[in-house]
Amino acid sequence: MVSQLIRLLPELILVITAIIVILADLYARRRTARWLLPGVTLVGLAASLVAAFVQWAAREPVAFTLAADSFAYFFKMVAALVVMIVVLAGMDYMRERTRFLGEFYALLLVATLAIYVTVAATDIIMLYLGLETLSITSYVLTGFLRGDKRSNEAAVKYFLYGAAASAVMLYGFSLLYGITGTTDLQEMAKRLTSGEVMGSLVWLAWPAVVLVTVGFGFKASLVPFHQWAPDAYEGAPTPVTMFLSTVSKGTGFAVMARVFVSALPALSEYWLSLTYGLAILTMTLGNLVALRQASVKRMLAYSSVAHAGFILMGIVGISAAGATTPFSGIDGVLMYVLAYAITNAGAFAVVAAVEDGAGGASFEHFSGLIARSPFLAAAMLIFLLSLAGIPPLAGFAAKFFVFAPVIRQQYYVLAVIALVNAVVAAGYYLKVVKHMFFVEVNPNGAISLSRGMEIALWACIVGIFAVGIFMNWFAWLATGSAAGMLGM
Amino acid sequence: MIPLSWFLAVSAILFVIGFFGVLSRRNAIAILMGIELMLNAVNINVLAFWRYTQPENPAGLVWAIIVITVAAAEAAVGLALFIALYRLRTTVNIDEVDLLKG
Amino acid sequence: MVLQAIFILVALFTIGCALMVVLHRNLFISALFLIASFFGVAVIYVLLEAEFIAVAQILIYIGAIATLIVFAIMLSRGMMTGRTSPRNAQALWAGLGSVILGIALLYVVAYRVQWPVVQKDVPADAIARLGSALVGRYVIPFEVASVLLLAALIGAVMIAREKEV
Amino acid sequence: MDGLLFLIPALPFLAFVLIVLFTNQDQKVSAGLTIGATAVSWLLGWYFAFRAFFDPHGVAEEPIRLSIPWFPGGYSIFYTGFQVDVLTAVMLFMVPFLCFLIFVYSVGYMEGDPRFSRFFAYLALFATGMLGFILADNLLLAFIFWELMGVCSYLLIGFWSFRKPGETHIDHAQVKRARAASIKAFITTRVGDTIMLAGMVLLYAMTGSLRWSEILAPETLEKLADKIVSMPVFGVAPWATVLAILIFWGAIGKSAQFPLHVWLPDAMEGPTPVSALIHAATMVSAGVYLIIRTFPLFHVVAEGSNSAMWFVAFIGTFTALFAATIGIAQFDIKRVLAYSTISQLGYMFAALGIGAYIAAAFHLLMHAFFKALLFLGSGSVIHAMHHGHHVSHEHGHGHEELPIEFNPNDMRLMGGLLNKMPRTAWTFIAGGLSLSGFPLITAGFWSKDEILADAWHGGHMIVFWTLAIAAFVTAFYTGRQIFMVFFGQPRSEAAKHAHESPNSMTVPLVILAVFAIAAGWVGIPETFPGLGAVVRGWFQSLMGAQLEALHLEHETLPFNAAPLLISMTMAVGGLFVAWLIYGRKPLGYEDPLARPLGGLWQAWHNKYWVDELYQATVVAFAKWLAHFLYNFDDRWVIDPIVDGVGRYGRRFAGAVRRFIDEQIIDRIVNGTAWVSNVLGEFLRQIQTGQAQNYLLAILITVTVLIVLGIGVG
Amino acid sequence: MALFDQWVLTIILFWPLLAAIIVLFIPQDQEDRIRRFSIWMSMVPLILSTLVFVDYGVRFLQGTGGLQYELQVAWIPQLGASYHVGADGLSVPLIFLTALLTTLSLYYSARTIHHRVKEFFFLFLLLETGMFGVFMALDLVLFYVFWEVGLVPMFFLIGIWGHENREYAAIKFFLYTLVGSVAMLLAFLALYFVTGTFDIVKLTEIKPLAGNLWLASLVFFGIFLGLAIKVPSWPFHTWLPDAHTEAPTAGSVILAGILLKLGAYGFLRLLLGILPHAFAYWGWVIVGLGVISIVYGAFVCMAQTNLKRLIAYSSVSHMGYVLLGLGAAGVALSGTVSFFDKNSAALAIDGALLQMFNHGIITGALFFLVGILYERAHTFDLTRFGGLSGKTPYYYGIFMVAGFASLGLPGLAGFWAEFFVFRGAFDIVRIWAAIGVIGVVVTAAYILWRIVQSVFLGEFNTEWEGKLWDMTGFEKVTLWPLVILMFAIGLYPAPLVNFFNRAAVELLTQAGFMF
Repeated sequence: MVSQLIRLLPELILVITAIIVILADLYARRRTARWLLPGVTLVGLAASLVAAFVQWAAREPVAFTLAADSFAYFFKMVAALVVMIVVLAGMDYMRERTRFLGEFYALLLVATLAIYVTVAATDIIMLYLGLETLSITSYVLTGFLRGDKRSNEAAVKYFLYGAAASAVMLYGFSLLYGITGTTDLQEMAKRLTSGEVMGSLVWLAWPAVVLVTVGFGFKASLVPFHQWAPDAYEGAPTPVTMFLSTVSKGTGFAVMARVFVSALPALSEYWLSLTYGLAILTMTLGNLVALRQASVKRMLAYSSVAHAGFILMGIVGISAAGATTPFSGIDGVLMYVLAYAITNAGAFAVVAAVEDGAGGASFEHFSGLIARSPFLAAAMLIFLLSLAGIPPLAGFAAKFFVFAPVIRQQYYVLAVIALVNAVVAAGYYLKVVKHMFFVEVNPNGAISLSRGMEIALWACIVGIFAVGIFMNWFAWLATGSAAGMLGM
Repeated sequence: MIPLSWFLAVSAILFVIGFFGVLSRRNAIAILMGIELMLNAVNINVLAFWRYTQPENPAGLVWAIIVITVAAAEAAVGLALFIALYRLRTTVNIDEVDLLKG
Repeated sequence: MVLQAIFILVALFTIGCALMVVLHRNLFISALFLIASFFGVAVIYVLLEAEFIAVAQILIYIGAIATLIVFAIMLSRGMMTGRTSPRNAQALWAGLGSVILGIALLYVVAYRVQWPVVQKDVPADAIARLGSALVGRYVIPFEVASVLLLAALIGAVMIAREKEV
Repeated sequence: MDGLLFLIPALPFLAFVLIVLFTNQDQKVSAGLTIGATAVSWLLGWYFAFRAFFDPHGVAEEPIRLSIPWFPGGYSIFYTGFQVDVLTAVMLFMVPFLCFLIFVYSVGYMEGDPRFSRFFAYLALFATGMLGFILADNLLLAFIFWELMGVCSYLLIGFWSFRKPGETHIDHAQVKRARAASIKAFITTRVGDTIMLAGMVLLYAMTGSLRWSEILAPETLEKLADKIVSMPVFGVAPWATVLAILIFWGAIGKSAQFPLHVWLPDAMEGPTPVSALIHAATMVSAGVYLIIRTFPLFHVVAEGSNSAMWFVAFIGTFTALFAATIGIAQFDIKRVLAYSTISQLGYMFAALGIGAYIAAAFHLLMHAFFKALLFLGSGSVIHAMHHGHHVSHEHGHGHEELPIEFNPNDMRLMGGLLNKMPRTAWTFIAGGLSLSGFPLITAGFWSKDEILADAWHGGHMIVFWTLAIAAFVTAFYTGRQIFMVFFGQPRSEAAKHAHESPNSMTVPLVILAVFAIAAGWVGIPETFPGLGAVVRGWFQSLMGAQLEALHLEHETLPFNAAPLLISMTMAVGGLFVAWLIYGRKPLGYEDPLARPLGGLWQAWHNKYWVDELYQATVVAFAKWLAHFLYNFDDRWVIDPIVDGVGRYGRRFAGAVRRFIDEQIIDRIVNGTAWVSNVLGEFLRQIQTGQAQNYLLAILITVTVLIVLGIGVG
Repeated sequence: MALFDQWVLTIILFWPLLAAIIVLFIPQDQEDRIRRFSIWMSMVPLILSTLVFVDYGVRFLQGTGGLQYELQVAWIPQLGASYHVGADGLSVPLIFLTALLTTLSLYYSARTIHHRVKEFFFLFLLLETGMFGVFMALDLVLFYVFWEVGLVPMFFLIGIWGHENREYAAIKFFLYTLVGSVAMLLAFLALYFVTGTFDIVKLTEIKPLAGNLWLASLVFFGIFLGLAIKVPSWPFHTWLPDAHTEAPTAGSVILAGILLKLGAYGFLRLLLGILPHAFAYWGWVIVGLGVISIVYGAFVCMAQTNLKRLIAYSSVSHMGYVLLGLGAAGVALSGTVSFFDKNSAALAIDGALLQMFNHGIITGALFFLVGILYERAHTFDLTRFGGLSGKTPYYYGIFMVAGFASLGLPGLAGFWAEFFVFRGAFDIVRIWAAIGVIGVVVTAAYILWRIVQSVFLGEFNTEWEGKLWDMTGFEKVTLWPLVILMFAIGLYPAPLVNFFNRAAVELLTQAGFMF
């Protein structure tokens, strides 16, 4: 029992930290709270990250509907890391816009906790609850700037969309429950593969997969379930956007991978064709719309939709045979989520800084950024190049690991479509680069950065280079994590 | 004994009605009601499966409880958001809320 | 047979109320129909021998959620009675789609599939089992649910608070 | 001593480098360097040449060699170096000597030119090219020097293609002509060279070597003659023929044979010593030399339509007559000579084409002497005319009314120069007689007669008669030139005020005149009655040694009076007719033949409109193609797409500016740009901001998928 | 010596990167320091690469050839990808060329770039590392990494310091190249799944996919696309005129001098080395595209009025020779033609390699020269010049040398490449080679007609009176090394041909070519 609780240490730390934050908010003075709250949050996240890291290699049996596998710990680490960046980058942003800092950090911690339990869930009930917890805290975070029409509108839309989508997903889950008679994912896989539940129940498999995918697709913002995302990303406070577009989205993929791969391998024919189609749709449509955006923030939102398509390639390319070897597909998802999360977090952090410094996030606000803040421009450049998949940055490692399984499965059509999309994406990233570097403006109006933002950006940059250059280490981590999920 | 499929049919109809409400009502609160209907439909499903396939396993019951709990939390947050919306715009008609688009 | 007849009546009642929920112009009346519909669902739970859930349904849904909704309707007065149409522009398409989806689901769920039904009684200690599950296997979800409720509470309060930045 | 072989081309090159790098500012030193270096080369050259003359068989069998490894090619090593055999020796006798004379002459001719030093640098480089070319022991090295000559000719022909401040002796029109001429020369010869390059690389591929000694070895040639290649359009032929013809194209370009002859007359725009150099000692001779050198390759398939020989013969013969007729109707003193060069070169090729190896070599040599003489002489005349023009201006006689524009080269403005500049005149006449083949005494007679005799003897009657007619025409236009320039009355102030050129110019003339007359005597055939016994066909036996070394049969022709008489008649007759028309009565500014001959005269005068034809076909086509492709590249393919994007953008999005300005990126997707835009815009517009619209998308997706799934499953 | 052997390439490779990073720390306003520092730092790889060149030559004479200076350090062991560098006769001269042109470009730019100096030198040094990397990498992933690393700095060089249309050109350049490189990446992955390794040396030994022509062709064309765009071969060339025209002088020099070579180098290292069968099978495609590029590029040059654009198109034409040579070798490998000389394939590759090297020198020089003119006149419009030969004789002289070298005049570097290419190609693909020969003539025509006649001859445009001065000291210093190289190679190509020939023969032997 105790040993199992230790497995839950990362989660426990988060809960405790959240409580401390609320208490500190009650008792600390306003001035102290400004640094104390994010400080405590950071410490808690860091501790949680360490706890997750230490236990990464655990091969514990499933308990309390939670898996203590390396797959889950991988996502927990990514989540902790990115949320730390979010906190660092968003400290000043939030401080200037709201006085409910205690609530903000507490909710952020709860959202992180939700991610923790979701990615580890091995039971549909836990899974659903985790996702809903994440969603509900996210609604609040999105609408956190209660005086801001846009923030509120974003939250309302997000809420309505999310609630409906999760209801649809839940209906799908109930069908799965009906088919298999169990809520446990492992058990489900067993019953499906052993042929216990064949016959006319097969009729339900496809509707169930489709309905379930709606919920996952909503979280991962896959086309055509993506439409909430750009609006929510634009309206939400930028730190929250960072959170939503990175780890929250990543959670969608984690859940999808776990449900599909560990629970429904027998139905792979259904979900493979579904994800194949969604991957193409997602990357293509996401890119096409991103191409036509006038706001960098919104462009990044759409680009994040497009990236979801790329991540999906990892799932499409899943090969059950080679989960312990690199390029199993799942490790591609992991690599991509990691790389994409730190990169996009960085990119949105820059957007936040520019919003603060220049008063907006349209392309014009980025014009001549190199003169106004060389560091910001350089950082953004690195992020954009990483998003475009240029080596030796993280984005390249990520693309490498999702293209590979697709090639291995000989889905050449998908590969070529992805290729074209990668280039189209580079096209609109370059548009930002063009504005930042090629457009000459008078250099007054320099943008100053807070310490927290600087640290956050440096963390992203270092992370991006680290993932890109020491790809071996991260690939090892990802491959090991992927193997962990399949219980190997 | 009532056939299982009857329950499922009721559930399906309820689900679709709820979905229709979500899609067609202008008022945000009405939409929320639609969502609640959908969740109820799910619960009927879950409990029907529980009853007809494995009444000895309490998972279905747990599920139903959790869903109800989540629904409550969702309703609380949602209604709070709607109230804030109303305060900011004096409307809760969702099709009038489209600052963010394109 | 009696059970079946009761079921049909309850089902029709529930569905009818649900329809009224989504169709009625007056939001307040919609809310009342919602309560009625919830009640019908609770009866269905009873028919499924899940009395505990039925009670929970009545307590939480009718006692809490529906009340909340009514409060919200009161707070956002003026929207209560529809001077304008309660339905949006896409209602027709939504209806059409819903009907098709409903037919498809019914076709599969209630017609196509032969459900492997086990003839078992609900064990007498069902509630006890539920209780031990909630502190055993499902302890974590249980805890998380409480965290969720807390978080939702904090969030809802924060957002719905009267003006104060 | 053999090791010094490389010095022959290296010395002038050294002079070139020194002038360019160091002595550019000092005209005297520069000229001295060039002339000194050439003089040493000349002496060295003669040393080797005479070694060969004294031991023809030994040198022909075992050429004097200097060879080093050059570079690896695949699995073999390419060696390169210089060699002297009898043929080289003959050239070595002529080339540096002529170069030397021409360079000395240039000192006087180019005096006062602001780019005097550079001129000598180019001359030195030119000498390098030619000397290296004749000494090279392989085709590749020869080709390099060959192209070097091409560049030098480009530089020298275009020497007056721009003016330095203060340069007054050249006018704008001349600058323009020089510029066009130099480029034309380079590009036209480049056409030939490129074809030759193709032949060369093929030859290399076929034989694995490019050394003369290896590619011309009988067993190699046998192999080439036996191997058959089938080509589109041209059909089937032995490799030897194909290679020979390809290489021959190089000679066609360099030696200005039809149809690549157009550059040579224009090349007269260069300073006259350059013309002499190009026409006599170097460039054009190089082409003939190349074919003489590779003669075994041509000869190995000697008979039938598969032979390259008939092609050579045909081009040569045709050009000989073709160019000669044009020569009749030219007024520019140098152009007449230019066409005569083309014509004479045609003679040589005709000779080669009928297998008259020795005759061709002989004529090459003789032609070099008398053509150098003629050009230098004409240069002297032009120099004098120019001078006379100035003098007449200075003395106030300048405002004479001429029916034609003044041009120091124009023979219509000359006349009566015999008295003004006797040394020039007499030497020129000596050269002219040699060119027209004045019987018995002139060098030209012996060499030309040799060719005609060979043709007669070999039974090539068409060749014979064509050449004979050409000989007549040659004599005629030479006579015309002599009478127009030196006899009669001066027809302009400039001619009146002309006087003799300085010694540095006339001394070379005199020396050359001696050669132009006497050099031919070395080749009087052994069988020639009387004289033959004295000389005993020295030249023939010398070259015979070379032929033997190449394993080609060499027979001494029996004496035959018929061709001899015909040749004599043609020469004398031509001169006589020229006298009848041009010498007997005073001339006006219009040619006496222009009216009677009418259209024919126009055709000759306008060079058969070949230039115009090329302009209208090849050049125009190339330009059209260039523009077509350019438009295709830059305008028709890419721009229309962009335009299309713009147009449809206006129509569909109404955001024209944004479309054109910011959608640069879309160009990458070229064809799909439009689609992606419209689609993107559409997708952007379905992002209505209405959450319920978004949710409807879920409903539709789910419904469609499930219904489809049910339908399928 | 062992230390030298192992580390020299790595030092050359990362030295510029190190320098670039240090440049970042020099304050922005100390422009002179940045300039001097960069130039001096770039001397180190130049000296080392010269040393390597000489050392490799010595080894060559001693009879050791093949890959030298190898260093392999595990990088992504689970994928069989490693940091594996090495150099052979193919790459040693190209590494030297890279170092040389970079140093010259930096030197030239020190006097001509006055705007955003720090960024310029930073990017340029970064670019150098990228280029070195491609020539040294013996691992596909590493290769790809450096391939892309070179892309970004060039994008900025064009986009920031370019001319009027720079943004368009920069983005076009970037996206075009990206299409190709991603396609290449996919092909690399496909190779990996067949063989389980990314190591080029191993792959060269394995020669995967020999039995599966369909997949081999797919892989082949994936890589081919990336390389052909970079080379660039017709019809993938349309980015080039824009990029070259708009780039700053030093950028054009590097672009034409080195970046295009990356593609050609890849043809040998990757396609011929790893996929000899597919290379042989599709050799005729390469030949065809090469010949079209030659002729097409040359004709398009004739119609240009923009001097720089003309030189740019001439690159298309000249790189066509490279393709012709390589393709001919491929056709020879395929065994579908039976008549050729055994040396021809090697000679064709020699020619292609020589063309790569020589084109780097010659076109580099030409772009410098065009840049020098632009510095004074601020226009590339040919028609506005004339008579410069009298005004700027020194400039004219150097330009003539470069021009003649470009049109393949014997005695200058360019000739050898043409000679070898045609020597090889004429024996193998006669008809194509014969068509390609047209390009030689047209080249002469456009160099003389379009450039020399318009710019140097004729009437001097008085518009420029007093505005055009002859070459100054630093410009001469920039160009003389290149001119000397043109002459040196032109007169005595043996050292270079030795390297190339050895490498070509080794490649062909590895590819299974029977001699």
